[in-house]
Amino acid sequence: MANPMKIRAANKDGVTEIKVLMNHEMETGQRKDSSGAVIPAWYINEVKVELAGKTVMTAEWGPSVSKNPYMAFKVKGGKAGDKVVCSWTDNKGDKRTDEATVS
Amino acid sequence: MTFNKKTTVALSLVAAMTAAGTALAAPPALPKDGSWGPGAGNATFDAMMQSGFQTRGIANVERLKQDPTQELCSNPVTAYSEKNAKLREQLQAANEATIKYPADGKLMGDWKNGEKIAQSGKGLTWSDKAGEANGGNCYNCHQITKKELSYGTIGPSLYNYGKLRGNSEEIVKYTWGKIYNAKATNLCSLMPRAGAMGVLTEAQIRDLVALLLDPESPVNQ
Amino acid sequence: MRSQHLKATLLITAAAFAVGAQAQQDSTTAGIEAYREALQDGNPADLYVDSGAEIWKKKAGPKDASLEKCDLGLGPGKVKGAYAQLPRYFKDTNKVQDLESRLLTCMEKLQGVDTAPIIKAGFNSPQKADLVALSAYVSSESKGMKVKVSLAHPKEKQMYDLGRRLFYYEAGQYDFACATCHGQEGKRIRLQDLPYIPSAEGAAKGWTTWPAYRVSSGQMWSMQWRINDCFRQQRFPEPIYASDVTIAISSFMAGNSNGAVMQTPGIKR
Amino acid sequence: MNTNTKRFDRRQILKAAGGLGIMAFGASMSPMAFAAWNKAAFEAKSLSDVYGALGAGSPSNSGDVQIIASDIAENGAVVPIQAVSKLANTEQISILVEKNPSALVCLFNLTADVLPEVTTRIKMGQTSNVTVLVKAGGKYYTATKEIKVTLGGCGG
Repeated sequence: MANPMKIRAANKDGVTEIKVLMNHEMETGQRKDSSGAVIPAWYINEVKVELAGKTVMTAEWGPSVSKNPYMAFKVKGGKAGDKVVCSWTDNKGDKRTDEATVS
Repeated sequence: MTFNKKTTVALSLVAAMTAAGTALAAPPALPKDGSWGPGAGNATFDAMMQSGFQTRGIANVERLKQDPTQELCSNPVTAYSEKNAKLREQLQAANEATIKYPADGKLMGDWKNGEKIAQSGKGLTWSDKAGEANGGNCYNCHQITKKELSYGTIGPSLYNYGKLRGNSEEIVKYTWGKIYNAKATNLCSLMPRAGAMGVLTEAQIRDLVALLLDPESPVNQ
Repeated sequence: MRSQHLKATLLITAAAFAVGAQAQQDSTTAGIEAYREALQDGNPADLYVDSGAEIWKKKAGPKDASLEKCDLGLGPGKVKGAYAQLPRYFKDTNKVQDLESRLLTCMEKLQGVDTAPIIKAGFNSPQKADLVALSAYVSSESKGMKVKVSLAHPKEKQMYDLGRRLFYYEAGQYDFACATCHGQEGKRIRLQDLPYIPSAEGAAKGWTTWPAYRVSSGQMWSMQWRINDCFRQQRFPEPIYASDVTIAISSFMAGNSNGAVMQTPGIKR
Repeated sequence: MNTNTKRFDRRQILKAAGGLGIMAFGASMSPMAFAAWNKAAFEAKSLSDVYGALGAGSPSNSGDVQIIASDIAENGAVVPIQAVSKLANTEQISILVEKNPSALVCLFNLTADVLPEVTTRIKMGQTSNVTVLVKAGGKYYTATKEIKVTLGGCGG
């Protein structure tokens, strides 16, 4: 099972800054293990972020996003107490959803 | 050296921005007599070393045994003390005696190969395998070609090494000797004794000499 | 604030370029500084801090107990500020211990865990993973606090002195000691600055930023892991996990760093 | 997110990827109702193939697109990038690395409430041009910056 994300969200002057750290190997499929076998690609390919019940951002990723991905962006609106929900799926179909409260 | 100073200035500027740096208290000074403090005498220290390390892969515990050069250079207080002047002379001569020149008299090889050896930091760790070629680790400490930005500064820059010195027989021999056993000219040099300790083969040293002295080498361009 | 600072650093980079050819070295340095600065935002070590906090509270071992009553030097269960005062002398074990050796003691005493297999296991093994996460967590609870490592107890001073002697101990086919790379001011290996560990500022650069997430390997490294890999690159045999060798070198670094502010867990190349 | 835009995108993908379009649809069946993962774009090798797969045509360079990143990365495994657009109606921001095996790294679809700037971390196999591709008001714009990837550390 996938490990939890770390989501931080803070509202300042009417703008909510959302920062998400995800737990994921983001294996490129280009590397070989010590026996010379190719390590299969394994990466988050779809991401969705909701703020106060509304989807604000979706993303599509390839294997060149760094291991333990990080993304940060800002949304107009939102307020302290609003819920931020972030979900991802990876190319193996594994999923993870976590939430945080805007401070 | 000017460029070190410059680097330091740039770094301290950034450091000053990063943190309001307050001066820290100076750490306890080393005893002036070359001892290590009452609790760190030979018996205690040796016992700690023996119980604290284990053989892993090719890195066996035998490696902890010091030769006389290592022993002398492991004490920053006594390494250069007056009373060890004679010992230093003897050890330097002993190191000089280790330098072997190739039987065929050929001291210069292929600089392109030399560049690869200079780039490689591999060799002799517990994650390396016996029998694999070791790297020269040269860029870790030296600037060599202009193109490689990722170089260390523990040793002097070798850029234009040959251009500045030419490649007379004397210079070629000196360079070979320096790579083979740097402690023959500077006893407590930080540079490994690549030939004397069996880190690099004759063929590899030949290629490194070429990297430094071949007029075609990017070092001299 | 971070991004403000990043922009300022990037400006410095641009300025360094503007000066022209003189400054290839300076621009490399400034570029690397800007890179390191950009890394600080969103440290994946935080993921390990969270999982370490969970492990701290989780019941485990034959005694089915958590580590919540573990005494890291400030009393049972007191985590806040504990890391900034380690290594230290512990009466119950009559030893100077660093964080990880102390955690092993707590696992033995509170949870009844046999720690011998943990000591033997590699750093990438699941047995070590808990200790790495715990060290991320415990160190995070000292972030922003000043290093306050006592050398007052004779055993603490002895550990410091042994560590200093080890720091200068040259051996192996490369004649390397810790001091080979960390014994001078203002040097670097490849592009990495080498802190001069015998000085307070230099020691603090290392000590206050580990444990750290390493972007090159995508791994969280504890201080023990950091030290282990230093000795690997020194071409030494392997230091045994939590042995006095490792605690001595930590005591030397920590003792030199007194007064510096902990920035743990860090993020590194 | 504007559904019209989405549908438009998908048609473009189908056109660009031909028979591969079916696979793109496969991904869209995900129960979480994400945007369909654009397989053709992520598998494209060159910048122009990525542009084709995204329906971006030949985007023009714009001073209103910015890449905030250091000139040198100490390690290619993690290169922090901030992509900023000053263009009105920015709806999508993508990051591409010319010399990676597949150029497209990531693509963000932004709703109208999101400020047009994203920060993330990418992998770079070697020194390369990094391009930020912005879709604004249905048109595509780019900015490009070279980032040097150095070899750090002392190991082999």
